[in-house]
Amino acid sequence: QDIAGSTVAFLMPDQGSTRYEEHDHPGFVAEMKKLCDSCKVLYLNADADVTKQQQQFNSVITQGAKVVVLDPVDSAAAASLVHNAQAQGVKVIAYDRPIPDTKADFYVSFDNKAIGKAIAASLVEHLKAKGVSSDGDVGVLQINGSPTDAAAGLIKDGIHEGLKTGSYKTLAEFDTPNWAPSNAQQWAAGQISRFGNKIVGVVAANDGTGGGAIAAFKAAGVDPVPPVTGNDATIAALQLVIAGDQYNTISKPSEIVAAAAANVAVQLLKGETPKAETTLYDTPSQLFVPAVVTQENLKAEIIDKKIQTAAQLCTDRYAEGCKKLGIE
Amino acid sequence: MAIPDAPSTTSRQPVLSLRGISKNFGAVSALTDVDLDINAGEIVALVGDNGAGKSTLVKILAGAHMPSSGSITFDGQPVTLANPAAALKLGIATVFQDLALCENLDVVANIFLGRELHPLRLDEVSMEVRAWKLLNELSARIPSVREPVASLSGGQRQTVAIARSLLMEPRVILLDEPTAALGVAQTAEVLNLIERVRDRGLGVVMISHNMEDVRAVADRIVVLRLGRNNGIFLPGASNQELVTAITGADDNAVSRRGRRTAEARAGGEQP
Amino acid sequence: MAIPDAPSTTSRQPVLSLRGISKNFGAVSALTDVDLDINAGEIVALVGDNGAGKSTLVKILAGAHMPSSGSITFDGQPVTLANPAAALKLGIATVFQDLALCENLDVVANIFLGRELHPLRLDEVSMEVRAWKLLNELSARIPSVREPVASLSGGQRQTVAIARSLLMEPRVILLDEPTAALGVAQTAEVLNLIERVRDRGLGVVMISHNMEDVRAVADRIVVLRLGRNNGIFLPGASNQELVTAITGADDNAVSRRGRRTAEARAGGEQP
Amino acid sequence: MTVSDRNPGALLDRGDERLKDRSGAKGAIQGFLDRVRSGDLGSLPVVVGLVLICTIFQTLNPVFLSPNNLVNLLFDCSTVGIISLGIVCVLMVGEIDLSVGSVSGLASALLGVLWVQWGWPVALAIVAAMAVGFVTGCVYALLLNRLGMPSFVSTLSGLLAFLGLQLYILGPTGSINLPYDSPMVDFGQLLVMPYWVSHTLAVVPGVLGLFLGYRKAQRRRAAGLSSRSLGGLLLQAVAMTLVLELVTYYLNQSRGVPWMFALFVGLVVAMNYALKRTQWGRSMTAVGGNREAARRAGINVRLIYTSAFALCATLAATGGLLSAARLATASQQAGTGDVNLNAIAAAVIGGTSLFGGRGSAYSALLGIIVIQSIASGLTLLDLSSSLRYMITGCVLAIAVIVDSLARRSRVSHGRA
Amino acid sequence: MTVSDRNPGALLDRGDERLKDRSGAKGAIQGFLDRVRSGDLGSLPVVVGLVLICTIFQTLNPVFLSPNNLVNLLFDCSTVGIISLGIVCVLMVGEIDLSVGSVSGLASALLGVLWVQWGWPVALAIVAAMAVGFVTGCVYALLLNRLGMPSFVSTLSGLLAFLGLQLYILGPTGSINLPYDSPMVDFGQLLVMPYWVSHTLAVVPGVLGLFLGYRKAQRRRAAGLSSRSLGGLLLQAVAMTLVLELVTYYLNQSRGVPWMFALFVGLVVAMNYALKRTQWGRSMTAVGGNREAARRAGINVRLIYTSAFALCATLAATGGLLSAARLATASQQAGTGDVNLNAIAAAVIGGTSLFGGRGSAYSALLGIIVIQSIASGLTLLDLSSSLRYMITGCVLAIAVIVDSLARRSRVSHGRA
Ligand SMILES: Nc1ncnc2c1ncn2[C@@H]1O[C@H](COP(=O)(O)OP(=O)(O)OP(=O)(O)O)[C@@H](O)[C@H]1O
Ligand SMILES: Nc1ncnc2c1ncn2[C@@H]1O[C@H](COP(=O)(O)OP(=O)(O)OP(=O)(O)O)[C@@H](O)[C@H]1O
Ligand SMILES: [Mg+2]
Ligand SMILES: [Mg+2]
Repeated sequence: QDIAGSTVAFLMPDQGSTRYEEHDHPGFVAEMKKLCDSCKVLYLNADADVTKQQQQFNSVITQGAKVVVLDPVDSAAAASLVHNAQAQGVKVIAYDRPIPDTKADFYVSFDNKAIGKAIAASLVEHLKAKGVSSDGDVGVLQINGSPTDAAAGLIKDGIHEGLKTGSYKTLAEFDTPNWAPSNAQQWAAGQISRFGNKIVGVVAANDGTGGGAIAAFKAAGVDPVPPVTGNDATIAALQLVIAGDQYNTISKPSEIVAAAAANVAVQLLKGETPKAETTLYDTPSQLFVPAVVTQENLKAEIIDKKIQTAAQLCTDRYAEGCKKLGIE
Repeated sequence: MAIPDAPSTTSRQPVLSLRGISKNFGAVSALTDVDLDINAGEIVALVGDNGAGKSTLVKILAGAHMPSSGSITFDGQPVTLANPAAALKLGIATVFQDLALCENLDVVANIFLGRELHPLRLDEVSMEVRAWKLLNELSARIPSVREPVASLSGGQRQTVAIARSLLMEPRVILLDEPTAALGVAQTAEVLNLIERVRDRGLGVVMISHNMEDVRAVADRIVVLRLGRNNGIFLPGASNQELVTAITGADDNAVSRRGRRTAEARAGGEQP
Repeated sequence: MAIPDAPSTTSRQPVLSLRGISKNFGAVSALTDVDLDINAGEIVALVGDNGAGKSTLVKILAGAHMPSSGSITFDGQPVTLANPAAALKLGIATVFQDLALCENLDVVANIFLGRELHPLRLDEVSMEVRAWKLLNELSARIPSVREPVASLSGGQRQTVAIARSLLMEPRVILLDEPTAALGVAQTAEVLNLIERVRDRGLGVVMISHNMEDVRAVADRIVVLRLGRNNGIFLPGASNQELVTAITGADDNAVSRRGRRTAEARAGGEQP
Repeated sequence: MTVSDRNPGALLDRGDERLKDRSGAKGAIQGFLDRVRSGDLGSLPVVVGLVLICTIFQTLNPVFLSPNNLVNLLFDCSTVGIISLGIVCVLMVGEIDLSVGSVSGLASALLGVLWVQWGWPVALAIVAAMAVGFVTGCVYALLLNRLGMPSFVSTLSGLLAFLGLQLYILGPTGSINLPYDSPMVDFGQLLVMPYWVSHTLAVVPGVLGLFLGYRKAQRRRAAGLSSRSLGGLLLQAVAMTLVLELVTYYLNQSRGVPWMFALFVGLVVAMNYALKRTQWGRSMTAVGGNREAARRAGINVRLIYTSAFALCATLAATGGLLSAARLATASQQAGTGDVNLNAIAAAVIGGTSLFGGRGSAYSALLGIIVIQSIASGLTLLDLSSSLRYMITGCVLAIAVIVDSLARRSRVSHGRA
Repeated sequence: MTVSDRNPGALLDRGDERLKDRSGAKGAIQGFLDRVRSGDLGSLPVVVGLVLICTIFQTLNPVFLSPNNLVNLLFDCSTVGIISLGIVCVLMVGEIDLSVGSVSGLASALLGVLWVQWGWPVALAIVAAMAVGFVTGCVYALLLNRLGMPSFVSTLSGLLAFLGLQLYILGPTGSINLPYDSPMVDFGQLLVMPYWVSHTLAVVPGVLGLFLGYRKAQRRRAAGLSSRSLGGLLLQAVAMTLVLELVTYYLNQSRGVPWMFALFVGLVVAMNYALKRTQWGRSMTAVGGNREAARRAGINVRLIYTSAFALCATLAATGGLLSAARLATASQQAGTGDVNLNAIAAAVIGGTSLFGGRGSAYSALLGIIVIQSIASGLTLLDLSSSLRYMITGCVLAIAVIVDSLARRSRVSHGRA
């Protein structure tokens, strides 16, 4: 089947993380260019608004998109989009977040729940390794994402699972409205007043909220800052990891996933059935395992895999830290 | 010609009667212990200096203010006028000094506000016709009744406010400086109107600073000074008497000006 | 006693002079081709029916409205009064009919608005003292000058507005119905004041519906009717003449009412 | 009592000689020019702004004016539009409701829980959700009437409290899907008018306008008032019918006119009638213009506030139900994000004053179409979010500048 | 010119016999009771509401009033508080600025890019960001003054446009870390006053109040006006000093009084002076109360609008810079979310009217303390976010109800 000139849409959910505009979108476009030079890619971001996403979805179909790669704002709400699209013969690839209620044509993702589990488990392991006792009333703080964000819910579930791998209590838990770092900071500052040095670690659902927690510890004069997790591997967070203020983050080389999505899209355009590794929610799926990044593997995961360059990370203040980690 | 005590007026029962009305605004006592009777078919003129409390008294009668103390009886029954709707229901129509018009509504809508014809399907045509009739009766000079009141001149607004009060069939009508902004012709019409209304058996309270007008139409003149009763006069009372009661002094700005102009004229006549 | 053509007034140059002023509001022409001269040391009374365009004319002179056409000269120089600040700068002080006070500010602040003493460190004490002096001069009865203007009576507000206009040293002073809401004493004081101001060589324009007051103080009476010039009179003109010019008819509400009351009195005398 | 100096034989409302003659075709044109000059153009400027926007987007991407996209636009307008209609009510009385988004979210959550989870009949669930909205509005009004609490604060509290409640009742399961094949979801996603119905309905406004206009003109003539000429009425009716039929025909090229949009327009028309032609509407305008004057006219101001808030919150709930139907989900995100701001902005852009006493039901319709057109137009351009935000801001400004310019000349003509 | 019927020998402003005597201690108490009855209590009711909130949270979790938590509270208040101070300015003239959140976000983004990425000196970056704020405000004012565009719409456009710009300039990297050891971040996170400085400053208001009050009383006496007694002034000064010293002492138990909070309070005091004691402030109040009256008094209304908007946007930018310092990050989320609503709500809760002409700089201080106290108190309770939203809503309502009740009696006394 001739696919020249076909239209493919790539719909992302929000601005909560820069990855969609910085990695996923360019990655997808680059791979599409390779596979089908004349294909048109429509890209839209829903800014965390379900209704906006629905409008965008309808709009790309109106513009003749035959395959839609959809990272849903609300996984439940996306079901009806898939339903409608399939009724019009448009294929839908669920991207990043699954659509449990309706069978999409394919699912390509990092597993959000797995991400939550990985950061929490990594923190627990680190604490154990440092010999932090879980006795008495010490414990960790848990900073989740936005209460109205479905992806945040998945990460939260994962974190709960991850924390179960150790015996550290959760002192307090917080859903950060809008993922806003300043809200996370205020909350963390309050908990520091409350628990003082009983806080042995913080599991934060993304780098922004993690950064907020770190700022709260710094502001309270806590030194050293207890280990804080993150997720997304933003430059800011990687720098904090280099400086030793943040314990870990998650590197999701989104280009790879985006490229996989592009591959699937082209196959669907051609009318082929893409082959699946697993099935999730009844949907043929291809899942990628993200890497937890800490000081130990930062060079290997980030610099060596060319996700960021040393020049970007090792600005003057971080140069020293970089040197220590062997990054030039 | 002050009436020392007015037993004659108590022979028939007043429509509206106030006893011991006081009203405080914070540290200011606007009214202290004021008594007032309004009989049917009688025009009571309420006069007094600026800030004497005349408008406050009218607002209390209209239900716009609650008195701090004192009692009001209507047709011999004690009443509380908790809000303007209550006063309107008793048949007390009021023209307020500040007019209380809705600037964003047009003339017709203002005249009929709260008393629209056909609540569920406003009858604009009948209302407009009626409005024109009322306005013409008052010699109003309003180019268009479909303009918002915001665009009217001061006198035009006052005419609208007066027209409002003529719509319902009241028992008592309170007019707070109804002619202050009116032209000569309009003033004459309003005075005519007040007399007609009195002759139909309504009780009328008129506030005015114009002593000629007051003496021309009033049956009784009640003077307030600094929030207190300061005498009741018959229309035959001289200007001098009235002004003295109002300002509280024989030697006042009016008499001084009178002397001065008289002197100037005399001086002018003998150059 | 109408002045047919007034070459005598052109001998000295008028302070302020209007030629062919027109003003349209949408479909209504409020003013059509109006001429007016104001001389120093002269009180010009502007009279006319409600909605005749008097206030509109004053607002144009005060810079509050822009005329649709026509020219204004001040001291012989053509000027455009684009906003009130421009008019104030030329020395034109105005008391507007709608007073234009800020209800949320207190009396002192309103009197000094735009002309506060010590812009960077308001001198409240001096301003308050000055305000009391001005108000006492006008026989005002205001209990406290630290209350917001919203709580004042109608006449008290008007006094405040007049006090405002006395603050600056104007060349021309425009008074739009300055005594409409004032008590008898206050009215007398304001009329005194107007005469004093005239004697100090200012040009005064006074709008009033009270023909006695007009004739008492005015040097020249200019009549507007339906937005057009309708004659210039001297203060000696009879009431009848003036009313005819204002209403545009010999047989008007005023004359009818006059006849009626005369008849009634006559009837009353022969029972 | 004879008024000696009125033009003899003139109509009752044309007696003043200062009024320019505005009868006949020439008069009508002159009158229009006068209105242009004085800025008294109603919603015409916003329409011009809208046309401007549409032209720009159409040149950038021809899909914009494709019937299919327009049908989507109409679907999307309806939900927030209905909320905005409620906002018009509270703005009319000079108050505000910041919680419409949360209330709409709560309503959609209630629908999901009551209907899908608890198995109530859908009609009952709808009524329950709307009742919750109604009660909410009454509570705001109570707080205002009895405690004098500014509506900004009480509805801000409501905004937070209801968002919490929404999350709470959706809590255990998160978002809830509504069944696809239910009439409710069909209504929100698919149902359009049969062609003949839409074409018939498109004739109604013109015919009704002609009929009512003619009757009114007759009554006015009989009463001695000026009246519109039959020619003008006819012209207007024909023009309106033509435009509507054309639009309908064009939309029918694709799916057709959504019933949901018809519901929205129906509500707008009903609200317009209520605001302009009933005592209640007059009282609303009066309260918004001068609360104290309205009170002194004997209007029950408290009742008016209550009706405004109750209506607003009920309409917000209705909007929430429809957006649930549109999404086929009772979502945790429903009502968050821009819903509040869009609903208020639509009313304001359409010309309803934030300060009370001035506005119309049509402002919700116009305003939401402007906002959705911008949104829709921008989704058709391949832009990053940051650029999209910037352009939305600018286009919004442009759409309103036309209106502002017109109104500015109005101010300078002394009728702000 | 003699006024025959004034009380002989009375003070100039005590001449009217209807005025009740309010001099002396008994008079003062009577006057206070009068004011309670007539609801003219200024910000006292909000303070009562605040005390109520504090008591509740303290009983629920004793950490709430711990000095450490209070110091955090003061840090957190300062950023949004400064933004809210700007909002007070625009509300005073009866306008609104919906874009303060975006402007603050943009300012923090600019700080990150200019200072950290481009390596500008921090002072220059700060000035640049504030200049951008200033220009923004001027543009809004221009749109209002020249085109008559309602500020609701222009600032709504700004809200979107600047959000886009913020995302755009942060685009390539996302969030940017500010160096932890820089004075800027120290200022936002750590810097507190040395004890002696804080204790000294705590004495200043009392002493200054006494000094100025005494001088004023003297001048008034000399001018024949009524004046406050020395005893009352002394009492007030002592009470104020005591309270402030106690609070300072308590805060010094923990880290002490943040310089950032001192900056905020300093700005509030300066703004209060500007609004209450300068011609500019008088003009602001006048324009907000009656724009046309202000214009007719010769006030340059356009200039006043310009100053209000420019000040507001500049303060918003300042707030954004400080919140970046507080967070040690120029974040993409900075200024989104509740910042707008919190800033406006703080001003309104503190008693500034949305309709112009009534308000004070202290309302920003009080309002933001109320809002942050609620947030902080809830932070200390382990609640799900749905419950947290609900409780925030209710507590907010309660905090304002006290004030509303007081003001209601004010309305019934005829001075709304
Ligand atoms: N709402 C209010 N709040 C405070 N004081 C008020 C209020 N209304 C009136 N006052 C005061 O009460 C006094 C009486 O006012 P009122 O309006 O009754 O006077 P008035 O006799 O009508 O005067 P005028 O002839 O000027 O209209 C005035 O001193 C005024 O300041
Ligand atoms: N802003 C405006 N918009 C529209 N029409 C206006 C406006 N201002 C005044 N008019 C009209 O202009 C005419 C003249 O009004 P103006 O206020 O000058 O009358 P006036 O002579 O002062 O009357 P009055 O004696 O009642 O004060 C009136 O018919 C009025 O309706
Ligand atoms: Mg009065
Ligand atoms: Mg006038």
